[in-house]
Amino acid sequence: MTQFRPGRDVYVVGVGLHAFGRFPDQSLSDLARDAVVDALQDSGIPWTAIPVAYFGHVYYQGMSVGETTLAQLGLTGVPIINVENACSSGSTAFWQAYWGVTSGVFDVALAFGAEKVPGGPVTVTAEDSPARYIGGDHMMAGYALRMKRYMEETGATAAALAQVTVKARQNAAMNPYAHRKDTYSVEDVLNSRLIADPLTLYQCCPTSEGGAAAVLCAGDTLDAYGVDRSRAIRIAAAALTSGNYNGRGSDHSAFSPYRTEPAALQAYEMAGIGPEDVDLVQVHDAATIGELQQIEALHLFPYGEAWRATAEGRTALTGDVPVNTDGGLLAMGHPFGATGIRMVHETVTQLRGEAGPRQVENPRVGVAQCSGAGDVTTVHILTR
Amino acid sequence: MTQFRPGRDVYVVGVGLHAFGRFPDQSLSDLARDAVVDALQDSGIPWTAIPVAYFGHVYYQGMSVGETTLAQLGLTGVPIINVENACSSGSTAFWQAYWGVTSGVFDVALAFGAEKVPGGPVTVTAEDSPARYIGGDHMMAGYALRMKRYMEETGATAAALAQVTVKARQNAAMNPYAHRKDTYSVEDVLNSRLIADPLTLYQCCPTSEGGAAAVLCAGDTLDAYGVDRSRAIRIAAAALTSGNYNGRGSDHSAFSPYRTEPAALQAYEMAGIGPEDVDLVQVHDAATIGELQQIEALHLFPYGEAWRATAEGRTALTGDVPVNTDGGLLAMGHPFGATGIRMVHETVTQLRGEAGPRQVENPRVGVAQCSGAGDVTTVHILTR
Amino acid sequence: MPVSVDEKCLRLTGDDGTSGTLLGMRCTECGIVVFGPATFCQSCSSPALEEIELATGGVLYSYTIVRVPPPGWPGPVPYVLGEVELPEGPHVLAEVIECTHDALQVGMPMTLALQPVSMPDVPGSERVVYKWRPAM
Amino acid sequence: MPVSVDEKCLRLTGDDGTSGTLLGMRCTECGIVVFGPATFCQSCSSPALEEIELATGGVLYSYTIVRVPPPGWPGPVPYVLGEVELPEGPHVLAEVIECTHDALQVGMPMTLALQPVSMPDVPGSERVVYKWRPAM
Ligand SMILES: [Zn+2]
Ligand SMILES: [Zn+2]
Repeated sequence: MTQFRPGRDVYVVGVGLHAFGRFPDQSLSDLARDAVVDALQDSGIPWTAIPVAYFGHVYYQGMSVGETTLAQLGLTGVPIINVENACSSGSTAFWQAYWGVTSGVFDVALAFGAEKVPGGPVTVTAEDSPARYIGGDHMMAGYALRMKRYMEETGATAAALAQVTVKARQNAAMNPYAHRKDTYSVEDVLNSRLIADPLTLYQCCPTSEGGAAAVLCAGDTLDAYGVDRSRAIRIAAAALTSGNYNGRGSDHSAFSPYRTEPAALQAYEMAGIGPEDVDLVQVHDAATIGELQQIEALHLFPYGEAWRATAEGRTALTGDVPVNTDGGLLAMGHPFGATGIRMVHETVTQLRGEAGPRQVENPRVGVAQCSGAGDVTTVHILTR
Repeated sequence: MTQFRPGRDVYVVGVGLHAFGRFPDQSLSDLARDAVVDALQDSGIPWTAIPVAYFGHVYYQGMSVGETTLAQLGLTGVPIINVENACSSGSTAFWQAYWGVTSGVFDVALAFGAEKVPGGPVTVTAEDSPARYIGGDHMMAGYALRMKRYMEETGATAAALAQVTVKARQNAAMNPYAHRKDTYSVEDVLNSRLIADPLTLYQCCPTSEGGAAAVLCAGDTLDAYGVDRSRAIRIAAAALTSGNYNGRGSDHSAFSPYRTEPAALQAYEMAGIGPEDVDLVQVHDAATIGELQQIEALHLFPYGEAWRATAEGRTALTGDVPVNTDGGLLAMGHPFGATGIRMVHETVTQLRGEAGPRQVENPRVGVAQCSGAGDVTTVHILTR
Repeated sequence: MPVSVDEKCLRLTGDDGTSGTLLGMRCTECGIVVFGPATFCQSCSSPALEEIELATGGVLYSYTIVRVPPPGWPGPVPYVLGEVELPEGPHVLAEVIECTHDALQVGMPMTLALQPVSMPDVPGSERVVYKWRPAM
Repeated sequence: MPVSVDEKCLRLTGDDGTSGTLLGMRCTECGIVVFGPATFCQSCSSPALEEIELATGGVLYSYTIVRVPPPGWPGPVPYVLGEVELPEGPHVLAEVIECTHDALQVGMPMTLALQPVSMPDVPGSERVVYKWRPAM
């Protein structure tokens, strides 16, 4: 396992969001800029003091969108780097910002991301790929394959899977930034139209647009930047992995669950904690099955038991392991560049105790996990 | 000016290229992979020992192309980050790899890039941009505006500008990796068809495909990795800037020359040298005028004098400041993700004394400079 | 002459596009097998790979009935997508044809089937595509 | 009603699409002016910006005759592209119309001209576009 060398403590000192949803009159830059302005204001650090920025996004919307976006705040000349790592693009920007600050290259960094995902099934290969003939490049069909197999192996019920959506919508109903705020019953979820059996529409995340941003600051420079220490949240771990050969399914890695384990183990080791210390979690629930498999891969529940824990309410806001407290991808949607930083936003908001009606009781440790095509996984652990 | 903190010495210990040209039967991944295999072999460090990789490319060809590419070498699980910074995408990957190693996060890093640029005029905005109505988003038209103004202000002759291409083709004729190897006279260049007056076809870089890779290693771990020190080339400076407000042309920054100056000044300061110490240079000659303005912005010649220096042969292989010794963008073409690392490849090859018939006499200091939309500039200084 | 959808994954063995073999690579260092082309071993990064012909059948690891197809899908809707585990290890994803939806079951034996597929309105786009069908 | 190609750059002042004003933003802290919309000053990052109407003319900073147009260009080929420096400082890039190629000169005075432009075969795509023409 790759061993990186963390240096200084690093804190998230500001977070910002542009609402998630559909915004035909706003450009990708508009979404990103609004989130950045929000995060800078939250941090109290002005744009002119930011020495570097990382921007996560996937689809081509012109070159150097990060630069074009931040030029609107003033041309300060700092390095701006656009990063892409599929569904983990936003969290990759955050990871990169963390390592730049902990290693001492910069004292402060901005990570932000945005996306305008077009409607319809999401694919990951190029248009001229043989995959067009084969019919296998279909993100939700991939989740359906995982779901069918999981139900077969574990005895998970359709109702337990649907409960993931029911919970997500309940949480989102208390989140003004969410794309989908209406709540559903288990029956509503199961009776929504089939996308790829056994996955129904309400078990798939909507295609959405949105922006998110976070400002990071080295612990030993918090005072120099006038940061309010009581609202600064420490980054205890930042892990990013690509695919490991695991003896099964490597040929169709998009459909192979539990790729998250190596990143999770790295992150727990780096933070010096275990899964039993985790108070709340944001995971990659692009489909209901995703949430169940990710919380198992994070070792929060044993293999094959997450569906039962969900049915028992243990992952609800009032449960012992609240999962996707802001509504997750299932209710927020999944603008690839923004999602990973949106998870950081929610984790920070909860750890600060500022989550209002959806506040989890006195959390101290939060985990944010993203997965993406190319077997990218990020796991970040934040602590109060 | 942003002050970063370099730490350990970092060396380029391996470089590799896929030939530049047109390769309809090879995918983006194929081009990238071949360059990586070449660079790893050159370095003597196996893929299984590489702890991180940065991949530069611009156009969307599926998600996580860096991961997909390197998966072919074995699934080692390391972080792989795709970066985009327009024409500076490759050099941004290199910059990021440098800062990761110098700061001690990793001992070794792989930077690579590739691109398949479609034919026809290159634009930088999204398809639904108002720019489509206005007609100003056209990279070569931008260069033509700069060229017209430069000729007006400095008295530069058309023949001196054409000489930039003549020299590029002479150098490329000695470079097996070049896209265009046939040589031209000044008359040939001036008589080729007009693209955007006064810019003729042979004064514009071709649209090309290609791949490039470099392996970086910390100075204090060269022996641990079994690196041949006699072929290791030190990275003396790595600068990356976005736009600075300069009081002129900020509204149309793509057309504003001399954006390179802040990055150049940062790089000279970091390396502890001045322009007078530079033995050879690779600059962003997407059009002939680009080379002239970049070598002036690098302070290698006073403003308005690069055209005369070129006419006098001072930038030729046998001149006092050889520029674009491998043929530059004008003869190599410009696969955005590869170009910046291709420049590192040439600089390293020259500093090693391995450039064969195009070898510059005993060079000790080389500079590689890229510019891109969004006013991105990178300047890297390598020394023997 | 029929053309394979991907010559490095599917080698046609006759002239009529109805017979062929899935191709894989086996690592002579560690023994693992992958479906399709490879230059280095996915598990140990060794370049010591040899091309092998894969089994013509396997068992259904999972399946789904796709009701909303991906962009560019040239076939019928809905279609069944099946992930089949080959005896050599690799999983191969492809359309399942000639099946009754209700009769599909995880674990059932599947056998290779080849079919020509064309992109609508694209002359010369016909390719022979590998698919699965329930074994007799 | 005619529609501006970009309402934050060009405000139409009549009902027939023939009159309008280029818009800019002036920083009340440092005084610099930019063409088009801005929330923060490009020079000093101050949010204290005020919208201003820009001059209706300027001088030709540079120009080119574009013989190979960019993708989607809806106008004639070749066309002249001019970069005009306004008295307030910003440079504004646009097509130069009603000019003789040989008479173009860096430094010549230019004046704003508005023209309707439609994308071929796109109903409802007509926009009023700002252009330059040589001043009388
Ligand atoms: Zn092996
Ligand atoms: Zn100002």
